[in-house]
Amino acid sequence: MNNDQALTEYLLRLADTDMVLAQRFCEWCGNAPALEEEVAMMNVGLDLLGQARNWYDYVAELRDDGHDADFLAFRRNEREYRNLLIAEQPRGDYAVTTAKQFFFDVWHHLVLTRLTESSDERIAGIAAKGLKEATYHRRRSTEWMLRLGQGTEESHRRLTDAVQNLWRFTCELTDTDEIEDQLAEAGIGAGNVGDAWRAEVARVFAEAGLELPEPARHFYMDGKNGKHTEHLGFLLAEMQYLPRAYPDATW
Amino acid sequence: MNNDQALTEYLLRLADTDMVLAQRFCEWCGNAPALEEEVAMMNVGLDLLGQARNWYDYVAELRDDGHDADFLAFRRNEREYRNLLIAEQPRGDYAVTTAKQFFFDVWHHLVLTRLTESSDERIAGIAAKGLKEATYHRRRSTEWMLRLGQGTEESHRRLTDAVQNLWRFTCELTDTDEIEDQLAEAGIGAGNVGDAWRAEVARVFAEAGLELPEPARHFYMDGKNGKHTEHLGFLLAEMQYLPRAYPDATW
Amino acid sequence: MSPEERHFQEKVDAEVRIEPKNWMPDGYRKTLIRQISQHAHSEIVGMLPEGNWLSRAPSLKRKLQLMAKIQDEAGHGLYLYSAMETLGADRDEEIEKLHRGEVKFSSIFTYPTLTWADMGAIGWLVDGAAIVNQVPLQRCSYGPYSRAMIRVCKEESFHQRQGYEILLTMMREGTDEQKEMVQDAINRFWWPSLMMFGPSDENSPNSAQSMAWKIKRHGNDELRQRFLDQTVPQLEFLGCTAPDPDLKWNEETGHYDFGEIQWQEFFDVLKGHSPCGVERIQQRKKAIDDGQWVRDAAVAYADKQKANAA
Amino acid sequence: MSPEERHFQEKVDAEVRIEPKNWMPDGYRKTLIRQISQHAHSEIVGMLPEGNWLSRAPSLKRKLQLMAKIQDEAGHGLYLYSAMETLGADRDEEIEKLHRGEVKFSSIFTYPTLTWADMGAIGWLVDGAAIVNQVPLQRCSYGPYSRAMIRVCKEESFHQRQGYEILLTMMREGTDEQKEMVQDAINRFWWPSLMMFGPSDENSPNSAQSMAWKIKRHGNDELRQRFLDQTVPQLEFLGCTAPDPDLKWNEETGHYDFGEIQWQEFFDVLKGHSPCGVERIQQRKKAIDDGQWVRDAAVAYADKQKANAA
Repeated sequence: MNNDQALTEYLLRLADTDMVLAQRFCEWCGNAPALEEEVAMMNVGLDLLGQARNWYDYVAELRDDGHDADFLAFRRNEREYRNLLIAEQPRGDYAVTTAKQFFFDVWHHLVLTRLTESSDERIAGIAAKGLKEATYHRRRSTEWMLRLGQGTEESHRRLTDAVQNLWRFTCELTDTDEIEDQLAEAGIGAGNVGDAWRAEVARVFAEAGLELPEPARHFYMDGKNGKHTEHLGFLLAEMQYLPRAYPDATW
Repeated sequence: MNNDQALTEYLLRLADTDMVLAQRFCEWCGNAPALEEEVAMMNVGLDLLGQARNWYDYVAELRDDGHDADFLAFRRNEREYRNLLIAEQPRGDYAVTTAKQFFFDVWHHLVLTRLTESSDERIAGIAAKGLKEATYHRRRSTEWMLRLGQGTEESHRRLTDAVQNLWRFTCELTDTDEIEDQLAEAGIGAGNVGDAWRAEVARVFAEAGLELPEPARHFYMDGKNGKHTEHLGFLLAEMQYLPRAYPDATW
Repeated sequence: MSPEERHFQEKVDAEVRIEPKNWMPDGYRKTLIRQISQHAHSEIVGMLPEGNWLSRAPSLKRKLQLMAKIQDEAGHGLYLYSAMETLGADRDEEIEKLHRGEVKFSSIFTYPTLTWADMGAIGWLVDGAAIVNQVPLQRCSYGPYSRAMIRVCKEESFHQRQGYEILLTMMREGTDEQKEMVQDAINRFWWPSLMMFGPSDENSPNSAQSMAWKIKRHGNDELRQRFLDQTVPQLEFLGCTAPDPDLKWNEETGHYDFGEIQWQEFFDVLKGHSPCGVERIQQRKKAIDDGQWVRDAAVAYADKQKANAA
Repeated sequence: MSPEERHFQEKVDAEVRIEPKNWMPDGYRKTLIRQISQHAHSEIVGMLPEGNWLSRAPSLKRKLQLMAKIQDEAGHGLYLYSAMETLGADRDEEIEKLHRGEVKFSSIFTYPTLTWADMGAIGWLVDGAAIVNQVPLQRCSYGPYSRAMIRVCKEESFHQRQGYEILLTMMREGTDEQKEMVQDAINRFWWPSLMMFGPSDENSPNSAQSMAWKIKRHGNDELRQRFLDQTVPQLEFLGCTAPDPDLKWNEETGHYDFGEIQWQEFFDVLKGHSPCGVERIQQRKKAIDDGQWVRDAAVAYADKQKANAA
């Protein structure tokens, strides 16, 4: 794969992951455990959706095939989506959402930090803007990891269950594939952030009183290449319904 | 509205109600409280889906506008659907599904019984075939009303809650509108079965040890004319996703 | 009238804001708590009909706008509950009253949102009506409420323009199906929006006292007329119609005449016989109940932190 | 060998069916319980990957077919559990073992179904492989299992034809996107289907005894080859390819040669490192746990009825 093709694949992974996470935040609307969390989650969701749009816009420009960001978000199917598997997991209870976001936020922060130094200026610019948001996201989800981990017996149990259920998907945060390695080599992509991710997660787990599982290893599923869990199809069916039902409409 | 127009509207109510209920049964797949119920619910769902198809086929013939039964099921939106509101209510727990089906089954059995004598032979034929199935459905949901009503404290409580939540939608089972009255007048439709419905429901409630609420009265919502609760949109988004996403496909 | 009461009324009459630590009559306090809490509840419950379409918003832009709007509404709820708490009321208690059905929220939010066009209609008509109601509240005699309203009104105007723009885009650039959606949404939200101003003043027993206290500055009918007069030209500009055959310009009065409001529906809704008021409260109650363990954990953690710091 | 054992083996050798009340060796009983319960579990868990598309089936006909198929599978589960219970095992206990991860189900059902074409691929390949496995079981030495298999096989053949027809319709009448879906489904289900026959016989320690008991009549490799030989022409007729560059007709042997199977994936799946085996068991466990109160109510009601009748 040449660098251009690799780049659009890479950007779609970033974009789709943001998009799918934002969609899961939409599902929290009106269901948050407190009004303050209602505001905070909508805020994080907005940030991620905004970042998704920035990445999609760039992909659309690079591809230059007449399809815009909305097309990329609303007209690609479950085999074409490139999001990380962890993003598409159901929102579950607040412990699941907390663990999910925490795992993602640590990764996201590391990736955006590196991308601010990408040789591709457009990427560096989008990353710099996103990094401020991601820094806040990471702080917020880390705080909730501590609150739930150290809070009550129930919150500790729920968080432990959530970690157990989600952990296997973290292999996608620590491993990279050829596309990612190739772009890192070229000074464009963030490359592998596995070591830093594991260190930060271990630090927070220790503080939260959580047991750190063995590193997750790759299994059959592969979100980065469109092999998703069964949850994604339902998420897209709902999210894409209107653009699919009214293909000629302008909203 | 002339009789022909009234007739297609009327048939769509029957078809859409069957269709939406069948879809709710699909959601039970793999989630039933016992293997025997897995078989039984899939069976009832199949019956209803088969009846939906019969009604849709007839509507498609009457309209003769190039749209087939699949179009009617998979390409009409939430404002065009004509199902009874009770059909679209979420499946909830087994008590909700039981109460929902019971209310519907009593109505369905009465309506199909009358429709076997419709002056429209096609309707009479479809109804006669459906009546055998509906007789079994009604027996089955009545038995479950007794089991849950008289079973344990928990089952009684859950069934009472379910009845309380669903009761307001039963006004559509006991009231008729102009279209229904017109077609009954013409010897085509089933007309109002409210008295018989109330009597049968009262009988079973008494036996199940349930308190009979005051008759439900019409409120803003009106499934028969496409004013649905917010649940229907999500149900259709999922059910119609593939035909919407691939409008030119043949499956 | 006691000296305190007289002094209070003089301040009100002189347009001096009443602040939390000032003396105020019991009735004034209670009226404000009731009004502000209902207002706060309405912001929070009002998130739900919009939240219903958030996961199905049809483009990135519309999804971003709707998320931002809903976030603003949650924010409004927060300021308003804070304003209410300055009067000595407790947010959690007031929310429990809402969940037990003892206090109301704006009846408009018991209507279902059935198509995407409803997002436009709510922004334009419902937020539009809310603004007409709220603009005078920026000068409400109670300081914290007045200040909250200044912030709220600014954001609401923005929402209203966005809502109108949703409809305008569908009417100008949309397909026939989309245009039908717009008209259908207007048909459903038209009368309920007019009802948002409440019954005619002769049927609003508390109005006179609220006027004297400068909590309220205009009669319901006056505000309704103001809303209607500003809305009908926008309706015409959209190229849509109102579901009111009696709606027409009256040269003599310089206002639009309109048909009779079916108050029975309004009172039915108030009595709980509403389209989906039950679902709204069930959802809110479930959110708070399901979140109990989360809030407990946060409190327990904070307590531990405090203990460790000590 | 005891006289009982010898008598038993003579019956087996003479193709006389063993019935529940007949004496049988402990090992025979245990082997059958394990095999039949795994088979039953597989029918039930096997409903889930298909159930995943039931609510999204793209036409009335396909929805009816899929519902009917899933209903048949639940039915198969019921007969098989009944056959197993004739051996003295308890259905609920065996199901609990499944939920605790102590017993297995067919690893093929841990693969996710990612598009509608997977419904075709499962019917054609997975049910196809199951039939090749199950046809000889119609002559299994244990009567109840043998009879259950006769019924199951008849229905499975029907399912297999339906599955193939789903793919054929998409390939013949479908759009390019649909054709891609078909090829993609085959790519994903091809190797896992071949793995359904289990590792080569030299690595299957229990095979020899099962053969002697006539529970099993053919080696794994033999059945795999039979499946492949019947499947490749169907694949070609579809106009699709297999994800196996080594697949080709061998004039000499009269069979298709094929590439090496990556058994690591199979063993990984068996050890629980599977695509979505966790989700499958969680869903089944949740169904049974959530249904406890329903089953309790049914029992309580039946008890009351009995007491009243007495």
